[in-house]
Amino acid sequence: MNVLAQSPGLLVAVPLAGAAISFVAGRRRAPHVAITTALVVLTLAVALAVHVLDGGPFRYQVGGWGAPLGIDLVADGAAALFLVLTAIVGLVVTLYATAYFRTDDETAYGHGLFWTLWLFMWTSLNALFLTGDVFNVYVCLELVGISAVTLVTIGGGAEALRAGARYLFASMLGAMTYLLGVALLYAATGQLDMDVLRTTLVADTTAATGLALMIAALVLKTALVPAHFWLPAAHGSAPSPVSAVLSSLVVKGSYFVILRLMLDVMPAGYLPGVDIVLGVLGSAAIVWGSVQALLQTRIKQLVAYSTVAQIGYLFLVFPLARHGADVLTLALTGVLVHALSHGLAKGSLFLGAGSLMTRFGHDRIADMAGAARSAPALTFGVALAGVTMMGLPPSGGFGAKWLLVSAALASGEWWWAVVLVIGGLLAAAYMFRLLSVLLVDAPTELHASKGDIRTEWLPLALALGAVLLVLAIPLVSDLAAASNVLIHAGVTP
Amino acid sequence: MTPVLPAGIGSLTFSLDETGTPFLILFAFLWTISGLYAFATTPAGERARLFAYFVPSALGGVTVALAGDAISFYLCFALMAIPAWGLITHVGTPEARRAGAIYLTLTAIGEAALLAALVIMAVEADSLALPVLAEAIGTSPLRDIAVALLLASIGLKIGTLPASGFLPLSYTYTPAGAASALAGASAKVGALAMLRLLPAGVMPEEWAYVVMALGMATAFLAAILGTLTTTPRAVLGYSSASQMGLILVAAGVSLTSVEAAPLAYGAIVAFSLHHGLAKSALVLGDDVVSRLTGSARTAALAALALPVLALVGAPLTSGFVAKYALKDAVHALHGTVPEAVYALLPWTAIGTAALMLRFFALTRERTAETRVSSPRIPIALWSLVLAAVALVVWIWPAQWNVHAIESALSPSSMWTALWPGLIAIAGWMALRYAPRSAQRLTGIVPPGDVLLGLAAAVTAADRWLAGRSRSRGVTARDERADIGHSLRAAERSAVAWTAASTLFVLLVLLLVALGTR
Amino acid sequence: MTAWLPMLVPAIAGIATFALGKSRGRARNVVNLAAAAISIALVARLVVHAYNGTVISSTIPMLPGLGLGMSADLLGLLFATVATVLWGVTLVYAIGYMDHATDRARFFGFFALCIAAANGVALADDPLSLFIFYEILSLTTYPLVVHTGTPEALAAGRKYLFYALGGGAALLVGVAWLAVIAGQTPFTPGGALAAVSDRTAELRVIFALLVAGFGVKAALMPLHGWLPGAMVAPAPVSSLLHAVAVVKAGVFGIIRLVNELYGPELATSLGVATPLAILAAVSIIIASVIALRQDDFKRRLAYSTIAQLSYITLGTALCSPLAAAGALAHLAHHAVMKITMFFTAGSVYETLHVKKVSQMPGLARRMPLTMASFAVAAFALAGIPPLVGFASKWMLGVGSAQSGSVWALIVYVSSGALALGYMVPILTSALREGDHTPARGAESDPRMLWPIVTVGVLTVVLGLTAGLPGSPVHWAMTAIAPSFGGWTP
Amino acid sequence: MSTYLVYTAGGVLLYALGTYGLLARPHLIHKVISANFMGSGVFLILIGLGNRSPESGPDPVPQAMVLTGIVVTVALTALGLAIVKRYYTATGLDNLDDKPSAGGDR
Repeated sequence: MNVLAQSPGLLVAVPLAGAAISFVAGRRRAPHVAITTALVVLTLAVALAVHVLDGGPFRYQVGGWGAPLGIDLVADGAAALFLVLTAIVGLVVTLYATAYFRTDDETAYGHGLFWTLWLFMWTSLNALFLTGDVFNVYVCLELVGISAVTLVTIGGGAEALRAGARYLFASMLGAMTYLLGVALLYAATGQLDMDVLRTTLVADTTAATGLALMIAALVLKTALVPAHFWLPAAHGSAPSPVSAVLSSLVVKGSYFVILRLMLDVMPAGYLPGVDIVLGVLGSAAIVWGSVQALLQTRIKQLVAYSTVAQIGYLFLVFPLARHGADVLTLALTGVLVHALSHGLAKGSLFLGAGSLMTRFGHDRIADMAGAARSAPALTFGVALAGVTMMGLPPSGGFGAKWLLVSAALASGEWWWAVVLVIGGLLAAAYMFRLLSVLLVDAPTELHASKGDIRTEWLPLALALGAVLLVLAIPLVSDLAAASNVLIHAGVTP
Repeated sequence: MTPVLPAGIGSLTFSLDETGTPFLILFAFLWTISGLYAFATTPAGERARLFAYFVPSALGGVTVALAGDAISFYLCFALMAIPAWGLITHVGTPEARRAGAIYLTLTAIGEAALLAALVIMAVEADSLALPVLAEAIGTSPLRDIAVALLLASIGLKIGTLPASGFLPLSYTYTPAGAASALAGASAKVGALAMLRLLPAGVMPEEWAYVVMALGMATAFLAAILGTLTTTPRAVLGYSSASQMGLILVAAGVSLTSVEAAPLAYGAIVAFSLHHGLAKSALVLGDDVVSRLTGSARTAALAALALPVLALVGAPLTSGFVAKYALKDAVHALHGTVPEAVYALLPWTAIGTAALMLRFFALTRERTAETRVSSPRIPIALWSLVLAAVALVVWIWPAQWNVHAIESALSPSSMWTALWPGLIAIAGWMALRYAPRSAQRLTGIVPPGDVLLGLAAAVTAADRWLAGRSRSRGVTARDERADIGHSLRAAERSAVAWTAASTLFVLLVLLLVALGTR
Repeated sequence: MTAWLPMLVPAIAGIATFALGKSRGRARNVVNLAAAAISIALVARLVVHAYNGTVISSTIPMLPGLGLGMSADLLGLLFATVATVLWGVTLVYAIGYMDHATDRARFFGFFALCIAAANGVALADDPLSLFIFYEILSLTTYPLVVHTGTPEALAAGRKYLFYALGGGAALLVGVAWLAVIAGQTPFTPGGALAAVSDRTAELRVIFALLVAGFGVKAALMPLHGWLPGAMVAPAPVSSLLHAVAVVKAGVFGIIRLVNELYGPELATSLGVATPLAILAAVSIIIASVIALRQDDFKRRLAYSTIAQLSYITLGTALCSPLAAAGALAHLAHHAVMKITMFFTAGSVYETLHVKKVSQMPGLARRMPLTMASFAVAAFALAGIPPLVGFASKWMLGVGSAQSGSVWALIVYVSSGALALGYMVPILTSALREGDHTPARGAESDPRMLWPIVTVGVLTVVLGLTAGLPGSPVHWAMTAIAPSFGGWTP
Repeated sequence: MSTYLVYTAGGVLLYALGTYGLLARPHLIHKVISANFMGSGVFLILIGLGNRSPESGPDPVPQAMVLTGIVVTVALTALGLAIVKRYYTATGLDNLDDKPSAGGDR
């Protein structure tokens, strides 16, 4: 049990150590270091989840210092879910990357850095999910941002650099806005710890301004429409394993902070109207992102815009949270399931897109006919991921959609349900635009030799995970009940 | 299970009763003779195809007289009527196909109406047995709709206005043997349906009057259309429609009066037997004549006079007896309409006579066709039918004809039978000296009259609809492309750095403004 | 667990088919045929239980407060029986039909998955479970519709998805809403919503949503647009899916909805049944009229399917016991008739490349057994006694008249007339002398011929035995009776 | 108290200036430096906060925050400059708007 209680600290320390070791281990041994690290982290994440399920949320003091100068980590059910998701996707991406970044490919600039940067980003992400302090959120966000921008530009093409630059400036804009918010919040309250803030926060213009700035900055980091401008280019031009991590995990990091600030830290109605604005923007994201995905002609752009759309769902929890404990429980469980299913499915899609691009040697959707014949498992993976994107049963996406629709209907604000339904249909439209090309029979076996068993089956594995998630909804439900949001809302005794 | 449920094969009952017997004999005789005739006159290569339709049709056409419950009646009715489509379209010409299409349409509607009526009657009677059905519907709240459906179905079967073109269309293009069966037997199933299904003496008088008026109108109008049509077979078709109009008058009588119903039923049976045999003889005769030359042809033409006279209703023929029975039945009713009908009845004979003259003339004009097969068998079969026409009046049940035969010999009835024929002949003569424009009138009515126009209208509407939906599809595609283009442009400007980051700053301000309200 | 098996066995067969891959054709055939045989035996066992009054059911937890449940009642088993038995027949046919086709593993794999989904729909115990299998059915059908990969097939597939997923979305909202106000509502004869029957406005909206969802697969106008296009799929797909499994899942949903979710009484008192009936009636007439215009053989059959499906919807919506039973019986009867016709269409295409009615002259002589089977089915469809179609049509008609809806009766008989109008020309076209005449009696591959003859004979046999216990007619009445408490046929 | 206000006012001014530069100036180096302006603005506010209540002594937390923030900003700036340089090498452009590069005269 003692080891389990140490898991938060280890979840940060182990990938950090891995990053350092991979840097010195050299290009050839780095992948092995990364795989080992990933396995350990997955074990730790599962251990933490088990611990939370057993004993509820707990705090962990790094180095035993304690707040305010020390760093406190907070592990609750929601954090455990994101950590497990990160670990699963991280493991699969690591395995995939061993095939994608071939060690014998000496020409590729910066590929050797991938392992270190990736493990470092993983460290920062884990820290972000666990941190209990609004300033540490800033630090973690920036560490994630720096490693993410670097990873985007790792391929070194003009397009990637341009996207990286945009990503970096957006990241800077967000960071500074967030930091200003923290400064104002501290000026008003003298507190940084979220738990303390939750109990001490009173109506105050400066504090409210600070929190509004923080939310806005996090919205930018999460790429909610209309602040999505940096995402399609960055996720679309990064190397595929990087895109997978960015889309399925990184945006969830900043989102998780919004979730905690909005539903846990701030008392109900603290920033009046902001919850509605977030819901409206989420709806706009669903529609606009899906429509743009439908219009894309390149595969990774399509997947990236799909992320823009799918992020929108996550924000529907905020307007729904105003309608009492039952609706909140449904909606929160819904967004958590959605975050998980989207994380798995989007990881699968980006990895799958990468494999398709390797096979075909280009990224034009229109010219990808025949994939179903030459790479059936890959196509099947894309199809399964699509199923969960559309929210069709039986898949995690369906569970999420069901819970959110139920929450919307139970709240009486049925229009959110309409948005959800439209989003599902639009997702079907863009996914089948892709699938219908892959399914076309075309005599193209040209690049079949480039197929590696890892690049074909790993996307399918993630997609299968997204589908089978529907069976794990009771478990997710239990972890949601062990989240601080629901405990503090009085739902969980 | 309730008795109205179909228990598959178990629910089909067949039995022979008093009403069915004359019809069974008539149908069996006509279908057999016609079948043999068709077999003899059809080239060997086409036989299989013709008989693929003829056999089921005959099967239905004969067993319908035995059907004892709603379902078997419907089955036989359908079995006879539907395959007849193949007989009509057998020659495969465009006209024949069109005739077939119209036939099938009307038949299908008739079947539908019959089925609906049967269902309602079965529900009301909680039984499937035919006698129970007709009785039960009389007292049911759904009586009117059921009777209307029945009349619609029967009316279509027997070519009542406005479907007077139905029968000419069914005979004109059909091979002679099959046409004989259709002309002689098929329409008589409608008569059988009247006896089996129409409730006796329960309907308000107005119903009877409307039906009788419709029957009379058909009798006259079909005669006029028939004299103006083009082929001997079409003339016979319109003649059938005209005669069936008279049967409908009898049906009208039976609807309203319990007392007159037996008389009306007698008339219906008499008319069916008489007309079935005579019309079959005419159809076959026309075909036989076209196969002969020289003196044989003249002899055949002379023999045709027998059924012609029977149809006109000359004394001592079956037609005379049938008309007599009809008059009796109408006479049993009192009121303006029945009396008017009674007064008008003899005048229908003028139409019949005119039709027969026209038929005779057209048949005589027909050029002999060279056929491979020897006409010996057709002549023999035809003779059998002729014999039946001549003898039927002497062998059918006495109670129907004793009266008629006695009175046939009186001078007044002789006169009654003769004057319409004389008027028709006089008219015919007059027409020979009439101006050419009047003469040209003959031949203006194609077999099928208004039904052809209706069919053409449907085809045109169909084409128009198809054209419209095609053009709609093209514009929709263009619009979609335009929308896609503008959406892409909108996203391009939304993600341009300065615009996008400004948008973000506005969002920040919005959240702050909201949060600090 | 037993209640899950009719769904699981085909699903496992499907996965095994994928696993066997492209090359092991014989093993694939064996697996599929064996699975069909096992499924038939399983369903038969459940039928025996259900007839003896034991309804086997089982539920596993899934969403908070809601489970995934299967229940082998007579109503569901009727559909499951139809789907499973005809799957067996179709497999034989498909093995013959797809002899030279590519991607057979994919084809047979999804085929089995579709049957699994259809059986899931049939035996689902509550709206949520039904919805889940309904959506799986949509998805597993898509690869079959686009199987040929031609642009035409892809366009049809797109259209199919657009409709299916749109309907699914409506269904999702409806089912979720129902769960929100009523919680878990297992199907109960006579209605499961008594506790919330006072929330009339919401229940009306939910009914409309559910009908919109089921209406897509039931091809209720104006939601029918996908069906004619989806006929580009290979013939076995059209046969089984578009005559049996997919479309029947839609009407079956409506049957469950009216009889066992809302219940006839509530559906009538809410005033939602009559609009549904009118919609169905309009569909019947319009689809039949359009069918008259089609020269393409399969399209004509497709529009006929649309009309016939609305028979079932109309019968159900009348909320009268005999009509409802007739509707259920027609579900089975129509499946048998229509599969015969689609088999024929596939056979003549595969053997002679005949796609249009106008190309058929000579077929009767060339393929006499095939066309004779077709003729029997065609007349059955038009409702000629004593064939199978007549029995259910008569029930529907009598039910209409008994419930005082003479208009519905008129619709039924008119549609019968129209059915004659579009079926008879096919037969006469085939009977005409024509191009195909010379090769007299050269039938199709026996693996295609004998399934056709089998189902053709079935249309006669089921018609003749309609009055016996265990016939679809009898079965349907037994299954429907509890929904109209106290009604004894 | 007034010192605090001065710091805050100066910080906000710097922040606004930086925001304008980051949003509106096309040249990439301009943007990097503007972002630094923003950071400096926030640090100024935080430093002011440390001395808000002189009687209880300086608050160590804002100072810790500023130190950490500077480290982060330096890292961001370094990364930004590296990317801008590589971007310029790869495309010959110094802005994101696809305008021709202004070249050495800046």
